[in-house]
Amino acid sequence: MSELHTVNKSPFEKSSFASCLEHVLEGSAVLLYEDGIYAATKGTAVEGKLKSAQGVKFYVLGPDLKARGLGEDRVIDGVEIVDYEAFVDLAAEHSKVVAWV
Amino acid sequence: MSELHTVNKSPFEKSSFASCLEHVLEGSAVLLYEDGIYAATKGTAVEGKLKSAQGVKFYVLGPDLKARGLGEDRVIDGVEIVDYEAFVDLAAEHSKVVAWV
Amino acid sequence: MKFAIQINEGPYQHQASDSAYLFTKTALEKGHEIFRVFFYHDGVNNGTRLTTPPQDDRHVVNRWAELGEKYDLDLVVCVAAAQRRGIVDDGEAERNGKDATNIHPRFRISGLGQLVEAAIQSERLMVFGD
Amino acid sequence: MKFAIQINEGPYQHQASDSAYLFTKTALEKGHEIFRVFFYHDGVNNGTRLTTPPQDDRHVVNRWAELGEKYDLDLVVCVAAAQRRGIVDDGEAERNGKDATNIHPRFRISGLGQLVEAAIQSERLMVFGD
Amino acid sequence: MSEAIKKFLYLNRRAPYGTIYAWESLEVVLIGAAFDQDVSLAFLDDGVYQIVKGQDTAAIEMKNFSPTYAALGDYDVTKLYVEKESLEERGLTIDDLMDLKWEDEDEDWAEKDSIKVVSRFELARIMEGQDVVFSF
Amino acid sequence: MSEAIKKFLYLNRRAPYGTIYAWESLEVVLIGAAFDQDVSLAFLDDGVYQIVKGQDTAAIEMKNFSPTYAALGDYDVTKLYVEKESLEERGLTIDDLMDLKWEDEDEDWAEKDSIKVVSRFELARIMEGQDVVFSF
Repeated sequence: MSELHTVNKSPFEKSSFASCLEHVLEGSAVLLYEDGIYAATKGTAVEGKLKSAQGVKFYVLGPDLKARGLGEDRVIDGVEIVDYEAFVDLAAEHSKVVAWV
Repeated sequence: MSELHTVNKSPFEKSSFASCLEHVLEGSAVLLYEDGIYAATKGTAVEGKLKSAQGVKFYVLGPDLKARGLGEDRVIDGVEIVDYEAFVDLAAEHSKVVAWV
Repeated sequence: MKFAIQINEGPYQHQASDSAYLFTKTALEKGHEIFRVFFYHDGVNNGTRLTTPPQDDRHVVNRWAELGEKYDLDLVVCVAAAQRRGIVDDGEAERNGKDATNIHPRFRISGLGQLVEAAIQSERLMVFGD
Repeated sequence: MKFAIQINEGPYQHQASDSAYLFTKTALEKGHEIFRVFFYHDGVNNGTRLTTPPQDDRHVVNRWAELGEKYDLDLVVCVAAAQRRGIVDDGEAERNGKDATNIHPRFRISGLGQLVEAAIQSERLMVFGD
Repeated sequence: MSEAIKKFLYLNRRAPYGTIYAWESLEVVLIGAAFDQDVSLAFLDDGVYQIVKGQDTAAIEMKNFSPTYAALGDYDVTKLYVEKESLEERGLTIDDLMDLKWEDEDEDWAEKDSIKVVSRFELARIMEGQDVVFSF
Repeated sequence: MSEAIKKFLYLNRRAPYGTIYAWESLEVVLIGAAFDQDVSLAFLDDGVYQIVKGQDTAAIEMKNFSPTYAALGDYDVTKLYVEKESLEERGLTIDDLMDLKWEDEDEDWAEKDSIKVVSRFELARIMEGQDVVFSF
């Protein structure tokens, strides 16, 4: 089973998203939540980072997206929007969770 | 009188140093302290940012540099190493202080 | 599945405790087990009974306590981190000569070994921080 | 010169309170005036009398209190931020039905207007945060 | 007090909800409005996310404080500077922001926009012109 | 307990002193050493600053906790992985770091280096091989 990485900070404010991507292996998953959701939105100056991560599956937490006024239409294609139930499932399904706090 | 800007976070961890430099006007001063001192050290991947700031005077807080094991010889040429007394003087001499927390 | 939860930040200032709460509540509702919730660093501030947030906002501390009551959760506040930050129970008050306590009765103060044990005994460690 | 000091973070977790303390102490020693030290956000946690840091470390709260005593400083903890985080004095305990207080006697709890007034009355506002 | 009026700038550089700074900063602005100073707000970096419209916090069980921005006009806080470059870097336009207005007493209560999009350089100049800058 | 030994990795990504995470993380490592797990520490991003030698905190009046790293070997914590790219980005080399050693009981107490500089990709592989990753 592959790993689940979590990122909860804005890619514009902190380097944790960039650092996570530099250490994620192919076949792993990344969940973006809290201010980390901004990394999953379209048309930003950092959009290319997520798009160029080869073989990595991205998830974004819908409740945090909605709180910040960003609709599902703003999420980069291929990123899956999930709720807390799916967050729990993802944590259970992957072999371990690495928090890039 | 010009402004004093303060930055207390690592330029590798947070974007506050970069944002500060984008808003500093010529003739202003920037004091680097706490983890902000790393922006004042030589040979780093972000060294160019400080060096290319035109007409801006940089200061770095010696006590924070020393705490982190970095000698004065590691500080970029032209950056002035100051103590808390000079920090207070700088705050008093400039027209106001802008904290990039 | 058996989860351990680690929370590194205090209530309100950061979303960490909120996210951890919603994760924990959802996991429990889905039938998973929470071996322990460990409050570390400023996370110890989630364990004070003295908070009074505005009435139209969530009560982070009471919410943890109520979830703890409902599911018999082990809510552990790290003693070393708590001493630095002023979270005190009867034992700590006596040992350190303090004239008051502020721990919420649904939380308990214990050592860092409880975090390590939680990581050993659980199948997944979830860390919520800044 | 007249300074106002604003502190946004609690003790130990961040260096903000340490830096603010050293700045304030140095300014006072140089003959400057500190109009007020205002503790906001998690900064309110600097005002608890219940901390017991390790003996070989600085005592952030007592150090502020001692500096306050020596120079008659106005150490103000924001009431709204304090309520969310569980920093309580006698008045707050009574108003919110709390069975204990934890404010250090050298600090006082007051409103946000005290920060605005400090910015108006002082010549420089110094902000220390995360 | 017979003090001269000071120019206050509130610097908003953080996203909402992930941390409380945005909200508690807004509380200072509301209290500060009673002091009759010359108040401006600057939204730059992730601070521009604070005034994105359509915020709905129900599913994260936090208080949605964004409606408070609409009340600023009633408190005579009418100068909200939003940095153009910060919007662009985040793929946002002015249409993504709340429509914040104030009524100009001197022009028969004409409704005016509170938000003014300015360039990074203009914002730097605005900051230069202040007496006090609040950071949170 | 008859549990299998788990592979624990402590992820150190923060500079010392600006925040307490580095220090309180080290406290977990020391306590955790008593539990007989297979422990590794990773220093990457600003975490590499934690083990820079010559730290002197007297002038900031904080406790210098850096000598504790030298004690890790006595606690059988002997695998300290330092990311090469993180060092390079910060203008640091291995010579800037503390000289951390441990004594190998199986080889007549021969002194060995605890620090091993690894590439970013190697570190990613090391992370992949763990059972539990602690973040602070």
